[in-house]
Amino acid sequence: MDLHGFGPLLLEGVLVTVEVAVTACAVGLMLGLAGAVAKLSEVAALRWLAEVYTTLFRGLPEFLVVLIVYFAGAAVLTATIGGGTYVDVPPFIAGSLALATTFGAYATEVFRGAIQAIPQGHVEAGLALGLSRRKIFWRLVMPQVMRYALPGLGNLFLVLLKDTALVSMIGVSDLMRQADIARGATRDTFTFYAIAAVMYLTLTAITTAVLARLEQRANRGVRRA
Amino acid sequence: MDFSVDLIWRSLPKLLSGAGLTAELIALSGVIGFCIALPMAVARTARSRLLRWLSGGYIFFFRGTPLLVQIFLIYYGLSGFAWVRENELLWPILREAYWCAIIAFSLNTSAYSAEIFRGSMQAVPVGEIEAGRALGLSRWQIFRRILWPRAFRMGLPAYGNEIIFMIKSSALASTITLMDLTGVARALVAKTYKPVEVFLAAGVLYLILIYALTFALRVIEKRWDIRRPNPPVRAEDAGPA
Amino acid sequence: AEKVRLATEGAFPPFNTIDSAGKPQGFDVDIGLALCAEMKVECEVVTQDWDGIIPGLLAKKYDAIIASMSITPERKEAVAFTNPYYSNKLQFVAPKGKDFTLTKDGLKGKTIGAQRSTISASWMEEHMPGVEVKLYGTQEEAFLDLASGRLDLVINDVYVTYGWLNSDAGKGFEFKGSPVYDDDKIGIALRKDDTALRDKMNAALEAIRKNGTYDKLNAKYFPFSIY
Amino acid sequence: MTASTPATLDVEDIHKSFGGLEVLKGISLTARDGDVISLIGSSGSGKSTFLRCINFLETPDRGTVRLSGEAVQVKSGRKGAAVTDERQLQRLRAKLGFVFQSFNLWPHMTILQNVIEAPMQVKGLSRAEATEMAESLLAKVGIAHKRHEYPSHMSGGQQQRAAIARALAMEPQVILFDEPTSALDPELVVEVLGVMRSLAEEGRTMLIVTHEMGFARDVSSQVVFLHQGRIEEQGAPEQIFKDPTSPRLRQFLASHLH
Amino acid sequence: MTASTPATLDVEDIHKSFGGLEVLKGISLTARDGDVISLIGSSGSGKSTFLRCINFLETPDRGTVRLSGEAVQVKSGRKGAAVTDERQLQRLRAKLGFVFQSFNLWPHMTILQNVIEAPMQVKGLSRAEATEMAESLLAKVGIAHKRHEYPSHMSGGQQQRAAIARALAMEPQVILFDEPTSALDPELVVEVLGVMRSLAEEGRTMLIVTHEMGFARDVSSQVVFLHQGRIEEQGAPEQIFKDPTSPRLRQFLASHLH
Ligand SMILES: Nc1ncnc2c1ncn2[C@@H]1O[C@H](COP(=O)(O)OP(=O)(O)OP(=O)(O)O)[C@@H](O)[C@H]1O
Ligand SMILES: Nc1ncnc2c1ncn2[C@@H]1O[C@H](COP(=O)(O)OP(=O)(O)OP(=O)(O)O)[C@@H](O)[C@H]1O
Ligand SMILES: [Mg+2]
Ligand SMILES: [Mg+2]
Repeated sequence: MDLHGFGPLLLEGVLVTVEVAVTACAVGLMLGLAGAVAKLSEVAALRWLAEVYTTLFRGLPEFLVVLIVYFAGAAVLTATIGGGTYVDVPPFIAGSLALATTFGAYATEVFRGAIQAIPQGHVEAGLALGLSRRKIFWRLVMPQVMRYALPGLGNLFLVLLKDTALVSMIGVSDLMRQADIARGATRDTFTFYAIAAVMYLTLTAITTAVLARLEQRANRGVRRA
Repeated sequence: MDFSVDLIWRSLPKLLSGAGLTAELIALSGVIGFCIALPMAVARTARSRLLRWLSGGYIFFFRGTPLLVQIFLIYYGLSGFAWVRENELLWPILREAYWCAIIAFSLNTSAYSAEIFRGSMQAVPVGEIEAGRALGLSRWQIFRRILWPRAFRMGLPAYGNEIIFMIKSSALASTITLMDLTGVARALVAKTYKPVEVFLAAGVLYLILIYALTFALRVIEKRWDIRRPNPPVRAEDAGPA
Repeated sequence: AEKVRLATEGAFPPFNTIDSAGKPQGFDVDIGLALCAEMKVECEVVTQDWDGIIPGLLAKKYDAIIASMSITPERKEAVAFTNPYYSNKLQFVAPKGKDFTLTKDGLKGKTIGAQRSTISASWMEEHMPGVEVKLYGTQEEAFLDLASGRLDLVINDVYVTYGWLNSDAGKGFEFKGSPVYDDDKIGIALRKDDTALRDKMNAALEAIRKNGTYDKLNAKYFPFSIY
Repeated sequence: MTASTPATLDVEDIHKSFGGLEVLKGISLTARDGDVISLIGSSGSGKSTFLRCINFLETPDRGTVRLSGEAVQVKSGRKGAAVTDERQLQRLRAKLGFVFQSFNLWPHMTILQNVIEAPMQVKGLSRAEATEMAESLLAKVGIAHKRHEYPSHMSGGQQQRAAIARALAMEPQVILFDEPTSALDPELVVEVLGVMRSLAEEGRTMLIVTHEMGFARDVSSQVVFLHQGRIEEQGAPEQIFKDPTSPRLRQFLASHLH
Repeated sequence: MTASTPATLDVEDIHKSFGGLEVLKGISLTARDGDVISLIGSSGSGKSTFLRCINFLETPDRGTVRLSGEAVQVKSGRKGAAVTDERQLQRLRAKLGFVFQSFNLWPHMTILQNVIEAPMQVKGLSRAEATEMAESLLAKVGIAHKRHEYPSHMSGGQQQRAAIARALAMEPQVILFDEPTSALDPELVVEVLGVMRSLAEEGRTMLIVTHEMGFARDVSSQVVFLHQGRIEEQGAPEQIFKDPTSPRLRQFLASHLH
């Protein structure tokens, strides 16, 4: 296939796509965990905050979130922490952050469900042995949370991987934008979108395989039905 | 940048007309997608390996690539082929951005829905199916009267989520010239250079659209909740829509 | 000195494109870099989607837009412009052999393509209300749809169309009628409060006009003057 | 139970393996009109599998099942045995009631809808006819007042009685019961056994897998003891319970009678 | 068990309600070093709730729990009673072993990891020290060879023995057992009762909720009969089982001894 020399550019795009996805996922996992803890907290204000967060970001198109974070992010930052000087949010950061925010909203629900799925008896056994609540959370609950949450998080990551295409709108040179550029320069529309599709499929397949491995690890010690 | 609340109010009427198109796109592709998803889900569990393989490939492709790529492939990609443009059956449909969006959305949502329905069909306890067999019901009767109604109810929450995802991704229709909610919003930004205000207003409309749907789904789920005490409706009209 | 960031779109050949190494190229970019050299400041060229290019400037994502942007009264409300660095006309383009009456009534029932947020789009809205206009994110996409037959005509900057007509894809198409608008001045957009940069750029533009740099760049892309 | 009564259900030499495990090693059984046959045996002896082979919820590897003289056609294929005529099988199944251990009522239908479903779909009864019959059957098993409830709102015993009504609605020639009370709490067992007892007294032909030895002794005309996929002993309840021949049966009874 | 031994565990006037339901209506109990006290009573009488109140898995509404003289501090708040000093509670819990009906082993850890977790995290033992102790305890309950298995790969009886080892690893002053055998198959009950019997013989202080009357009779130094949230009768096992005073207890024993 004739790529008119755009092959390396596309591969670079794949790399950026993966970078965006991984960054957004890492930040989103933290947001999700914090959200879940807030939702299960005894403090009403925290519960309320988490509820507003998930309600809002599960209902807004990712597309709009990306644009709003990109345009409003710098203004908000400048006004709050800039102290007069301009604070920029680079497209990569804005895009990853926007996707992370959405990811986090969904991950909140996944984590909440997973935490609640852990039998109360496991916590009580820890209490009965004199373990502190913090230790119980990190050593007994969290390792099991991953087991319950992984399938849900895996799905979210697959969705995220494809949503990275949206950051091309704010000038991040991800796979989608590189395909767009190549298409524009060569006027060979079908070829470049088809290649992009194949590359996304490859990423999806790799992710699926990695997830299967992770699930296997998380399920060590658990008999499968 | 100063924030203009006034602009939000002034944009609303135009945005509302865009929201109408968004709703239309979702409704139509929702129905078509559902009609494709059902046989796909059945094919995924079919005895024939070929059927399983074909439907598996279909689902893998549409779940594994971004909707944006699918839209561009269908809209700009296909129109690049002369034989498509010369085909008297295809071209009248494919030349319209509207239909391209419908096709892309339908295929996309059908793949996701098929996976949901496959999962819920496999979750129906086998004993309920065997009870049907033991009474002499045919395979088709069992599917129509027991397996599918049970699976649909079980899959409804997940299917509802899928429709919500679809509403959100329908924003991509604007990339192929359609003046849906996002399309109108982008046109307004092009005039006012105030993306934050306009997109926020659009965001609110999306939220309203999605929460209206969520509410409707809750009502349906409640109506079909098999644990409720006394049915307010006779259950024979509680079959799938 | 401080780094000046120039934004361009990258989907508007030959004025701005991105090459296979991912670098911005084209007349706009060359002029921008020449100005920077003249001003003796370090420059960086970034690319940005057309839809967000003015909001991005206002949000201080970069300091100047050099992306074949027409100087219009509406834009002047939002941004400031340098003196024009080239002039442009708008003209319709359509398949060879098809004839159109290029008036409001003559175009009823036809579909015209234009890039969103461009002077072409606003010219259509102002002078031909009621004619169906489809708006595209990039000029490329409008040409694609003209080629596929979804559009009857495209209205666009003449030089860009000229470039497209000379490419493989543009074979079979031609300009229709005479330019509908010929007082399209193209300038560099800046934030309104950034007067210092504007004055420096105007001076630099003056200088490269005089020292022949401009003409050299012009000749690199067009066999005629576009100033 | 005299020899002159025609054989209603005639099962001959049923074999069935799962993977390498031979679960049924050739079982034959004849039920005449009005017979109540209890199948007993320890867990894993193949009782359920045998019952499921009779109405082809499992396809037997070998053997014939004949109902009123008509045999189900089976051909052996590469992937094991398969039924040749799906319609004939449906017809036969309609005449063989089956009551499951776990009821298997359809949770999305009310009790009444559960009962009228098969008569309407299979026999083509009108809704009115089916409803009339269903209501009298539900009254018979004592849950007529629950007919518009969903199964999940009823106790296990009520659900099992509904399942029996559902089977009866097809007017089956033979009813097969697979441990119909073993998923029930002890108090609820009584109600279901009561219903089954009255069916036996009506002269219904029944085949019952059960662990309720007292019930088997009282109700059956014949008791069959299965052991490791074979019939180890078989006879009248008096003989089986009072005077078992096989040491296996004796051991089994010792652990099941207290 | 003489009066001169200091009270190891001293529970006084425990009250507990759930919503409107008063489950415990003032229960007091004293266990001295080496006592083995069995709690019996019908389902719902509050046995589990009482045990859970002792180590504050449920916070009692009223009453004190004293271990070696130290009492858990409780204050009554708007939302019911609450423990004031979380750390003090942890310290007390570490001295009170608890064995659950459903084992509650942590499924993501091997048996050995389950046992060394609390000694390392709470007592600050090194891994080597904890492992050494754990291995001898696992040997004692007879599952040393399973130490690197995950709980899900073991039988219920083995899991419960691991749970007992986990509790012992904290060297508790008193061990509380809540029906430790009732989730087990009959064959597996024996192994767990065997382990508990040997603990009793070692002189461990134990509080056991159980339905195994034979075991209670053999092992206990004292039997407590709970009825509707109150202690109905209490005494030496000979007296309780041979010569019950309360008609409630007599009725209860009649249905539980065969
Ligand atoms: N679908 C199957 N696949 C593989 N093995 C099976 C299957 N069904 C039953 N078996 C095996 O066949 C043997 C007999 O099972 P069956 O259920 O018939 O016993 P049973 O006599 O009904 O026992 P129970 O009293 O426990 O119900 C068992 O060893 C069982 O594990
Ligand atoms: N967390 C709770 N919320 C509400 N009610 C409860 C709770 N825990 C126990 N109960 C109620 O308190 C009563 C006593 O329960 P408890 O578990 O202590 O009984 P038990 O003697 O252990 O019975 P069993 O022998 O069945 O285990 C029961 O009526 C039970 O329903
Ligand atoms: Mg069985
Ligand atoms: Mg209890």
